[in-house]
Amino acid sequence: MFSSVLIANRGEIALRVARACRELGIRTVMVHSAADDHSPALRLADERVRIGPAPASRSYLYPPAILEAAERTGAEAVHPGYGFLSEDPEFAEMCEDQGLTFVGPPAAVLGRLGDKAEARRVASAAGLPVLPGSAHPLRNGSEAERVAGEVGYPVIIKAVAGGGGRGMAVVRHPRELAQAYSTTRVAAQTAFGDGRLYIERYVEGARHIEVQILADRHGNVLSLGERDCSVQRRRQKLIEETPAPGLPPALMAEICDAAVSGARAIGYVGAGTFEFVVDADGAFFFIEVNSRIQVEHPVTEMVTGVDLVREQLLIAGDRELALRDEDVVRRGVAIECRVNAEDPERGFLPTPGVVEEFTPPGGPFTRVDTHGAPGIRVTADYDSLLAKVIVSGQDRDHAIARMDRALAEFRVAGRGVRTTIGFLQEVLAHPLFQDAKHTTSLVDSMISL
Amino acid sequence: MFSSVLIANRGEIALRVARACRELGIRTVMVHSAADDHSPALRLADERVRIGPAPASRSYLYPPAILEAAERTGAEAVHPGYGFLSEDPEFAEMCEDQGLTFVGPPAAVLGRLGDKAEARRVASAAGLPVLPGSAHPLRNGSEAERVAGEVGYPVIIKAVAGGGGRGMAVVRHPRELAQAYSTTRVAAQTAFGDGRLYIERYVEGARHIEVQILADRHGNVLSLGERDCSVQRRRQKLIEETPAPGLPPALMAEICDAAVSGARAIGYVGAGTFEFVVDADGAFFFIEVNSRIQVEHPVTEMVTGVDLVREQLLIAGDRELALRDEDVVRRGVAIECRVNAEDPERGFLPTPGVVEEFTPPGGPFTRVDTHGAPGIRVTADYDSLLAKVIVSGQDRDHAIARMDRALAEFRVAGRGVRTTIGFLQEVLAHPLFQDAKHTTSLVDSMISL
Amino acid sequence: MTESSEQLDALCRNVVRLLDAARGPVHTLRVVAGDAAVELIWPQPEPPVPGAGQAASRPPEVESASAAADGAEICAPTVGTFYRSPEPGSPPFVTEGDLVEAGQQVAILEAMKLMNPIEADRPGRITKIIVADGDPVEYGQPLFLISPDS
Amino acid sequence: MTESSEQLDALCRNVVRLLDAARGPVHTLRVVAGDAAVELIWPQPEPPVPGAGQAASRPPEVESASAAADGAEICAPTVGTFYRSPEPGSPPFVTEGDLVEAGQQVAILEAMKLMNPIEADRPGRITKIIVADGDPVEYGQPLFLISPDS
Repeated sequence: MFSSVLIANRGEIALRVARACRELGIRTVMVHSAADDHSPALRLADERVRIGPAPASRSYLYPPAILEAAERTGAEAVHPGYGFLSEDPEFAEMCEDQGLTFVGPPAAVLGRLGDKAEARRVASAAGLPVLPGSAHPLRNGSEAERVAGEVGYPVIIKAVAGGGGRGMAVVRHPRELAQAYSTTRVAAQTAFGDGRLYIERYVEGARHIEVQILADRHGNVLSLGERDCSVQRRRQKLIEETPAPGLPPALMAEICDAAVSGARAIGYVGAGTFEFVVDADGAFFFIEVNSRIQVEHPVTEMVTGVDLVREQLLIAGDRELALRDEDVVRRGVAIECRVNAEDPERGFLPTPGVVEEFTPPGGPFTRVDTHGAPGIRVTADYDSLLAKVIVSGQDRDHAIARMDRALAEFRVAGRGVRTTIGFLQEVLAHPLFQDAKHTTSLVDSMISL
Repeated sequence: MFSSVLIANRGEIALRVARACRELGIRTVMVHSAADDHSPALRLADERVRIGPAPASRSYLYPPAILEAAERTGAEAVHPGYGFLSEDPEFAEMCEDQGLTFVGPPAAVLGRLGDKAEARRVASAAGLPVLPGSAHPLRNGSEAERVAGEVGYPVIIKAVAGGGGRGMAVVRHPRELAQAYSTTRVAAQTAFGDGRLYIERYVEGARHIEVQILADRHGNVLSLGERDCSVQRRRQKLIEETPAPGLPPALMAEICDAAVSGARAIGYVGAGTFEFVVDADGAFFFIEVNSRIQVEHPVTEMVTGVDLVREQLLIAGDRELALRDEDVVRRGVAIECRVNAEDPERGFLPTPGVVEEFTPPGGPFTRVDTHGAPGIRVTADYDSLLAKVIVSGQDRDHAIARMDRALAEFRVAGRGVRTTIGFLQEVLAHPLFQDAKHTTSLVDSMISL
Repeated sequence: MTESSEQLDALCRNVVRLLDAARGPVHTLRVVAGDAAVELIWPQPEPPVPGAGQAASRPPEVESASAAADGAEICAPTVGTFYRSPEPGSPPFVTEGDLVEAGQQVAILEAMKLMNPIEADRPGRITKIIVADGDPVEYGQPLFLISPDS
Repeated sequence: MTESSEQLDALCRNVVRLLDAARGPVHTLRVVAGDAAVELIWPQPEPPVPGAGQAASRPPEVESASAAADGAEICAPTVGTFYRSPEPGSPPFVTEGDLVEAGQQVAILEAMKLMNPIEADRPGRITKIIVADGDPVEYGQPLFLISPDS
């Protein structure tokens, strides 16, 4: 087991990882950009290195600076958090080349799963249902039209190098396809440096269900159950919960089993998430794998009592999973709300500024993961996540009431700073959400009203 | 079910009750003294009434002012929290006379359990083991000497009206008895307005074990398991945990069953705690009942997932307990540390002052119950509890490491303000505590070093 | 809370905050809220006196709640209902302009059927009756203004 | 909260921040918010007392990272190791007192075997080399002081 970890991330997840390290007696090194000089998260690190300026491309996304900091501080492992370099196979390889343990799957696994078309093939070969679509990256627009015709409209065009809801377009009519193909191609090339695309049938009115996996280097693979992440705005998750409400437990067990099979087939190692859609008829289809810890991992922690980041670290340290299927006792319902510094009244535009008042909620069965504090500056350089509020309750109604109570307590103020707190409360109060009859289109329908 | 509750308390427990009420959709009224005008806890109330000056005798302990506030605001129930009037049978009766639901046991039960000598008789009659001692209040010093002689030294002299660790004296030699008797008598008369005393054998090197009970008005009585509260300074609890470490689970099950029998025998209603000592040979003895919610209730909540204050409110609203024994699934280990505004280097003297910096810990499996905030004033009028830090972990070692991590994060500063945080960390690191070989004398032995 | 009392609250909270932050002795503190302005002036440092204690230079004390500009206040000793007369229909204990003795009853505060007599704590003239007959009051709420009879 | 009390709140919070930053004793503090203005006056420094500590009465340092009193700073463009010479044993790119052109290389910053040339961003005289050869530096750390040659 390594005795020190460099945390190559920022914000609440850097804090989350630092806490897990401290509890394991592992020394922590945090790297940070100049924009984060005063982040309270840095307090929790044993050592800090300022590696670059505010733009992520020269700090959190710049491997040489991160690796230099690791070498200088004698860090033995690197935890990449989520986003940034967390799923970059080249970065994982550079770490291993330098003798650093990369806290995540092997570079080869990251590479295969990062190619979303390849991930579909792997999943399909492992017996997981996938949506009808292209077996390989599309060669050109006319192949796209042919495949879309075979698959049947609506379809979704996705970037092979994409994921996490970015670089995709839904196409409902054949006449829109050519335009969407070239637009998405340009977008993908710009965002990921890889313009390759693939096509899948698009499921309207779906539920987004994902499965938390833990897999060690000794062949043990464990499911920690599903999460429902159907409350999304433009494919960005706002509210996540577990168990998935209003869906048959037998179906959920089937999806979890599928995820375990998929993880075994690809040789997955670490904490990972298998994403699925469930259509209105209760059929489910594999979408992609997120090869890292997820933003929404705390809901799984709340109902299982398992510390996922701790498990990640132990797995990276070559330990065998101490948990077996029968040890995973799920209890109650957990919900997470993402509080972003965005203005719902102006199209969820990020609102940079200095947070002057910051009083997160407290109390029983309420957890807040945040790097927020009075005086922090929200900058446009990074995503607008300010805090995650997670609650659990004995049943879903109670958990919803508790979340509403917690959000009502949350006080964030600062010139120009707005948050999504009020909007989240509106979603919680929506009859479709309360009755668990919502789909991924709920939020868009609320906004377009 | 009532639709509004007056919270006749202050500090963290007022906040705790207000949160539970909000989650049940119950309107809250908080009463407060002039010293608490600016308490952030008041923000969570729907209505606030300033009932008196700083001294509790004219505010939180003054029934006419509280009942006037209830009448004025149309409150339908009163939650007394812990301390203050929470176990006062007369106050409970005044509430009921005014048509208010008292959230607690019936006045008659409070009366019988408040008489600690009577509580011993009831428990003994219900088949619970009690320590050898006086069957009735002592008539005078010479009866005290006779009973002590029969019981065998060391003995402990206790106030009939006492409880919670106050109004008692340990006597190790017969020659000290007369003096201790008269001193304690005066102390009891002063503190409780009732100088009656009783004697019990004193158990050296004991563990303090208590059992959380829930009982409804329909005859259902439920145990939520034991708590170990052996880390005490002068009989004031500092650290509590569950399950009791290093004691046989079968013994704990036996104690829990005994508590349930006792609760049934007395006709207990609400949330209550049966206190026991366990001696070095593993024999257990009933000590007393705390007829209210306890400061340390969160550790039970963490391992069972049951919201005890919510259950209290539902029981007071005449609901039948929805939980059955088989629903109580205990998972992991939970520990609570009480962070007091006291100076361990000056005999744990309270340190009044203004708290300027107040940053409680956060993160996974970490809960902080506190009314603290930057700017609050700690006054000498009330107890010095500033915050309760509660963590859970998959096992005890992990829970201890997590608590140490959490305490290390906690930042409290202000001119003259000191806290017990550092001392709590010393206890956590003590070999006897780590090996669960500690007894109620651990802290005193650490201090006298 | 009403808007103006909220404003007052904010004002006073901020004055306290400023004084706290100012630490040592301050000579002048001005705060204006309309379009903002703060002025803090500290006294010229005294030539240091070796060994002199610091106690004399304590920060200024905020005035207590019971002393108003135009006299003193008589405040509610508990929460209750304010009555100006011994019983309904009978004449009030006092009216504005009356001279009272120290210890003279000026009102009743009723809480849970307990009738608490309110007495003037000093001799003087009742210049204002702040609360209306039958109104509920909280602890510490000003009931009367009383001025020395000059 | 009303807007004006919110404003007041912000105002005073900033005053507190200023006072914190000011550290030692301040004589006068003025803040106006409409179109902004801050004035902080420290007392005249006492004639220095031999042996007395300096820390308490030091005026606050608010130097920006890139502008120093006696010229400009050349700062590290990334984290790395600072080298004054192209290779061990060879003469340094520059020494104190040298005149440099804009764009002239003055040092190397090595990060993970990548040799980043450090160049002067303006013409001038190297008045100070702040970091020793072979020292690790963080992003933004000042490496050289450079002054216009006058």
